[in-house]
Amino acid sequence: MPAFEVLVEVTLRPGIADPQGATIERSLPLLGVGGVSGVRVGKAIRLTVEASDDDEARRVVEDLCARFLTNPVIEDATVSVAAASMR
Amino acid sequence: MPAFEVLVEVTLRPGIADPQGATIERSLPLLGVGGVSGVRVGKAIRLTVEASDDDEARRVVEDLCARFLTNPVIEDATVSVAAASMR
Amino acid sequence: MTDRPLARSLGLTDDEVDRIEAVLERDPNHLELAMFSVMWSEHCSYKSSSIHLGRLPTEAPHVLVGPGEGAGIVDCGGGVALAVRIESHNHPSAIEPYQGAATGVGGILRDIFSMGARPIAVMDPLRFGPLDDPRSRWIAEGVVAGISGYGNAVGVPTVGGELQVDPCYAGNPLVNVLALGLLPVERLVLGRASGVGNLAVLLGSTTGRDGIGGVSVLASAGFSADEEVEAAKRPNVQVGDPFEEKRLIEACLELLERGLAVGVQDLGGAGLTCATSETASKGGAGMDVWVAAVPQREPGMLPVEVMTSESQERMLAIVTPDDLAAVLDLADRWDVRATVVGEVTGTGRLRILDRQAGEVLADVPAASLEEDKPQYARPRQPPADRADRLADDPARLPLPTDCGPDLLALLAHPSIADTTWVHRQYDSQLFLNTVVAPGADAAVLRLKAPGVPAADGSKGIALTTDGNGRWCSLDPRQGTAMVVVEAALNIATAGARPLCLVNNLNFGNPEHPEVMWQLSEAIDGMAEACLALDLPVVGGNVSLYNESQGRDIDPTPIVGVVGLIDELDVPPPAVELVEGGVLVLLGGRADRAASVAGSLWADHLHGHRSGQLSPLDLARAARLGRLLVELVADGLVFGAHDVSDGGLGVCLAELCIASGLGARVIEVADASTLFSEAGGRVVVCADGDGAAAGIARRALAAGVSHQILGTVEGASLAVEDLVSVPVLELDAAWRGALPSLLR
Amino acid sequence: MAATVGIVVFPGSNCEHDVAEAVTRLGATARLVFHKETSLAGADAVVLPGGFAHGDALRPGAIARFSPVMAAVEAFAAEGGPVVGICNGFQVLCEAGLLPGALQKNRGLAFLCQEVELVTVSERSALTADVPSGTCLRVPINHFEGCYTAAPEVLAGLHERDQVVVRYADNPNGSAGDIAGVSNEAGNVVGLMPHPERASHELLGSEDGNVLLTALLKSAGRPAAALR
Ligand SMILES: Nc1ncnc2c1ncn2[C@@H]1O[C@H](COP(=O)(O)OP(=O)(O)O)[C@@H](O)[C@H]1O
Ligand SMILES: [Mg+2]
Repeated sequence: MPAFEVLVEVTLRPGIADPQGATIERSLPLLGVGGVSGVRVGKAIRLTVEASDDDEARRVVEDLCARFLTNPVIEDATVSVAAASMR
Repeated sequence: MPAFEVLVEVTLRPGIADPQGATIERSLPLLGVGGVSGVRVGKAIRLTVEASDDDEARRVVEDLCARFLTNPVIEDATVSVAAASMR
Repeated sequence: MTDRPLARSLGLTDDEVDRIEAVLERDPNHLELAMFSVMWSEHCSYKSSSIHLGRLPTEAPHVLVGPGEGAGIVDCGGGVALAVRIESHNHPSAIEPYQGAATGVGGILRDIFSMGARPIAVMDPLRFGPLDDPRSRWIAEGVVAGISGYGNAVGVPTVGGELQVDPCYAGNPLVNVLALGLLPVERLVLGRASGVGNLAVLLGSTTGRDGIGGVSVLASAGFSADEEVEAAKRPNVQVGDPFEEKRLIEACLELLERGLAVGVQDLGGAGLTCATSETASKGGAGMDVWVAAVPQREPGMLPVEVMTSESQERMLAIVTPDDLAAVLDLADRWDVRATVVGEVTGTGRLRILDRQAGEVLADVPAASLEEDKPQYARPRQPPADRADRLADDPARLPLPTDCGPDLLALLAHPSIADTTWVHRQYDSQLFLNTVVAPGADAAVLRLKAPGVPAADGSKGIALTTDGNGRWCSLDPRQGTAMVVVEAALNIATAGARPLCLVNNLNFGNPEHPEVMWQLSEAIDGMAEACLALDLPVVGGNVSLYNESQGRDIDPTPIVGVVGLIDELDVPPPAVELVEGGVLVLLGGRADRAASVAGSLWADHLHGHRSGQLSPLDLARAARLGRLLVELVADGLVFGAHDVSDGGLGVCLAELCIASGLGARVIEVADASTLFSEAGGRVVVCADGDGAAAGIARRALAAGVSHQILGTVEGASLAVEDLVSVPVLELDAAWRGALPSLLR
Repeated sequence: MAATVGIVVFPGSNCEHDVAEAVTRLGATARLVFHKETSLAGADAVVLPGGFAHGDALRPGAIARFSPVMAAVEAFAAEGGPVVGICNGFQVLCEAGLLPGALQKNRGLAFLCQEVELVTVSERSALTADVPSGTCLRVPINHFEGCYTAAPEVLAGLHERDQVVVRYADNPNGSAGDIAGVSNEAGNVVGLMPHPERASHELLGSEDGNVLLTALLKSAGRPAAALR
C-alpha cells in the first residue's frame, strides 16, 4: 500500500483567545522587531498514513483529528496530504 | 506596504526525541486506527509581516526564526510565505 | 413591546421580563435585557437558593467579612487576616476540560486578590464519571492538566483537593476550586465605588467575544441530549492566561498596598455588567460606562457583547482622578493594560454610553440588577422512593468471611486510591509554606506570605475540602453534617482549631422539587453541624443544573474548612504509624456492629445505595475535635487518620501503606463494622501502651467513646477473623489504580 | 560582610521571594532586581529564580533572555561572578547561551512536583564548591520542561570538563546522562532544575538545599579563578 505524508495544522478557532500568540507578539519590540502582527500559535503534526489513495489518507486523518487530535470546541484542523511514497 | 501571511513550521530536529508524537502514536491502536506511523508534533506559528515583497518577508521571518522562534539545539523551522494582501 | 422571544433566548422567563418592565417603568431594550439576563441568571443571582442560605450561621468574633463579598475574611491575630473562597467551574469543564478548569482557578484567585489578599493556596475538589469510560478519562486528564497548567504558572500552590468517582458525574463532572490568601488586616478593601467623579479603570486583558452570556447559558442550565443546543453553547469557551493573571496579581496588590484604589472588583460571571453594577450599588453610587473605551480584542463588537463578555483576567479599579497617573504608571511597570472606561456618578444609575458624553445605550438603577432580582421559593418535595430507600437496609447483603479481597478492591477504587498521579502535577510547595503536602487528611501551611508581615513566625493553618454525594443521596441532611464533621476532624488531626467554613453546593435542576428538597435539607444539615462545631460559614457558592440528559447528580455539597495552629514548630502528625505504636479509635467503638448503609463497600461491591446512615452525634464530634487538638499539642499523637470512605478497614490500610508497617487489630465486630462509614471517628497512633492508655483516659474524661484497637507489628494488616493481607499487596492495589487508568 | 544576592524578577517569575527567604536565613542579603533594570547594583551573586518568565510563551526562557537585565547578567558572568539559574532560571540561561544544552518536556509529558535524590558531581562549580562529590541531597523538583538535552559531543565535553554539577539518582524526567544541573566551563554559571530553596527548613521536610546555597554564598565575591 502506498504511504502518504500528511501535515495537520491545528489552530485555535477564530474568536478563541490565543494568549501565547499575544505574549509573543507583545515581546517583539524587545527584540527590535517591527511590522509583525497577528501572531497565532498552533500545532503542526506530521504523520505517515498507509492508504490506497490521497482521499483515503485524508479521510483517515480527518477522522483522527475529530476524535482525538483536536477538541473541535476550540480548535480547527487543516489536513494537507503532502506526498506519496511507495513502501 | 503590503502585508504577507507567513506560516512557520517548527519541528524537532531529526534525532531529538519527540515524546508527544510517540504518545499519540502509542494511543492509536486503542482508537482502532491502524497504518499510521512516524507521528511528530511541532508548532505552527502564523504571523503577518509588513514587507516590500515576498523575499523581504521571508528574510524578516527567517531572521526571527534563527534568533527567537526556534531553539537551534533542538529545533528546525520551515518558513512559507502564504499570501500577500494590501493594507 | 419587549421582545419576549429574545428575552427567552437569553434565559429570562416571562415573569422576569414583567419584573424588569416594572423596575424600569418602561420596556427594556436589547442591551438592558441582556444585562438583566446575566445578572439575574441562577449563577449570579442565587435566585433559587438565597431564601435557604440565610439559615447558615455566619457570625463569630473573628469573622471580619462574611458571605456576600468576593471572599470571606477572618482574623488570624497579630494583624494578619485570611481570605478564603470556593467556586465551581463544572459546566465549562464538561465542554473543554483544560480551559474550564484553568479559568476556574483564575476566576477564584481574582476574588481573593481583589480584597487585597495575596493568594497562597488552592485546593481542587473534583468529581468525575468512571475512569474506564474514555470521555470521563478525557475530562479528568484535561481538568487536572488545566489546574496544573494555570495554577503552577500563576504562581499559587495547589495544596490539596479530592478526587471522587461515581457514575452520576459522567455527564456532568464537578470541578470546584478553593482559594486562600493572606493580607494585613489594615489593607482590607471591599469592592465599592464611591466618590462622584472617580474613575473606573479596567485592568488586564482585552475584551473578546469569549464567554458571552456564560453564566446564563452555560452555568444556569443543564446539558441536553440535543447536539445542536450543545453546539450553540460552544463559542462560550474561554481561554485562561495565567501570565496575564500573574501580572494582574502583582499590579493589584501593589495598587492596594500603596492605597491607590478606592475599591477593586474582579470581572467574573456576567463580566463588566456585574462588576460595574455591583461596585456602584455597594458604594451607593451610580456609574457611567463608555463602551468604546473598553479595549476590544475583535473588531465590530456590539455593546451587548462588550457588556456581557466573560473574557478572563480583567479587574475593575475605582481610582480618584488625582491618583490616575500613578495607577497608569504602576500598571505600565507590570505590563498590565489599564484604561479608563467610565466614571462614578451620583445618580444611582448604571448607564451604558457608546462613548464619554455619547449616546445612552442603557440606563438602569444600579442596585436593581442586584436588589430587585427574583427570589424563588421553589417547590420542595422528598423523592417518592425515599421511604423505600430508607427501609432497604444493607444488613441483608452477604458479608464476606475473608474481607481481604473486598479491602483490596476498595483500595483500588479511584475515590480511595493514591492520588499522587493528580497532585504531583501541581506545584504544592511555592512560598515555602507547605509543611504537610497533598496526600494527608489536611494540608498544613505556615502562616506567612510575601508582602504580609508575619504575625508570629510559628503560626500555621490547616485546610481541607470534603464532600460525599453517596451519603448525601441517602440523607442530604445528615450526609452534609457528616461531611462537615469529616472536614473538621481532618483539620483537628493536624492540631488546628476551627476558624471557618466555605461551601459549594453542587446540586441538580432546581426546577425538580426533589432537588430543592435536597438543597434545603443539606443547608439545614450544614447549619446544624457548623453550630455544633463552632464553624462560621464565611462564603459559598451554589452550582445548580448539574444534570445531564434529565438525570440530576447526587446532591454534592462540598465544604472547605480552615483551622489555625497556634504553634507550628514541628510537623503535625501524618497519616502514619510508628514502630511499636498502639492504635486507638476515637469517636466510636468497633466491637459493636455498625451499618454499611451509604458506604462505598455497599455501593461499589454490591451496587446497594439504600438504607439509613449510622446515627451521628454532633456534640460528641465537637468534643472529639477539641480533644484531638489538645492531644496533638501535647505531642501524644504520632499518626492519625479519619475514618471515611471505605470505613475502618481502609483507614487502617492507608495507615499501614503510608508507613510500610503492619498492624494487628482485635475486636472488630464483623465485616459490616469494618466497612461502615459511621461518621465522627479517627484512628490515632500512640507510641506505646502507656501512651495509648493515657489517650484513652483523656478520651473518657472528655466524653469521647474510644477503643484500643491493637498494635503496630508485622508486615501485614491483620484484623482478627476478618483480614490478613501483606502491606505490600495493599500498597500495590492503592498505588497502582490511578496510574493504570490515567495518562 | 554578608554577601548580597541579586535575584532577578521577570514578569511571571514566582520563586523570587522563596530564594530571598532561604538565602536570608543563611545570613545573606537578598535584593530583588526587576527585569527592566540594566544594572545588578552591587550584587555579589545572582540568582535567576524559578517560575514562568513571560508565561513560558514559545519556549521557557525564550523571551526572558531578551530582557534588559540580561546584558548585566552576562557581563557579571563574564567577569566570573557566580550566576545560578534555578528551574526556569536554568531554562533562561540555556536560551541565553550562557549554558550549553536545552530543556525539553519531561519524558512522561506531565508536570512533576516531587522530592528527588541528587548526587553532586563537580566540586568546583559556584553551587558545589567544596561539596565532596558523591554527596546525596534530597531536594524537590517542580517542572514540566526539565529533560536536559544536548548533542552527544556536547554531553561528552560536559563530562570531560567537569561541567556536570548534579545528577539525579533516579532520573525522573528523561534527562540525558541523568543530568540535573550543569555549569559553564569556568564553573561560575550554573543551572539546575531542582529547587534548593525548597529544601531549606526542617518544616519543609529537608534542609539539604542549604548545602548548595551555602556553597553559592561562599562563592559570592570570590574571584573566578578560585572556582577553577
Ligand atoms: N484533586 C486533587 N488535588 C490535589 N490533591 C488531591 C486531589 N485529590 C486528592 N488529593 C489529596 O489526596 C489526599 C487524599 O484525598 P481524599 O481521599 O479525598 O482524603 P480524605 O477522604 O481523607 O479527605 C488528600 O491529601 C488530598 O488533598
Ligand atoms: Mg480524610
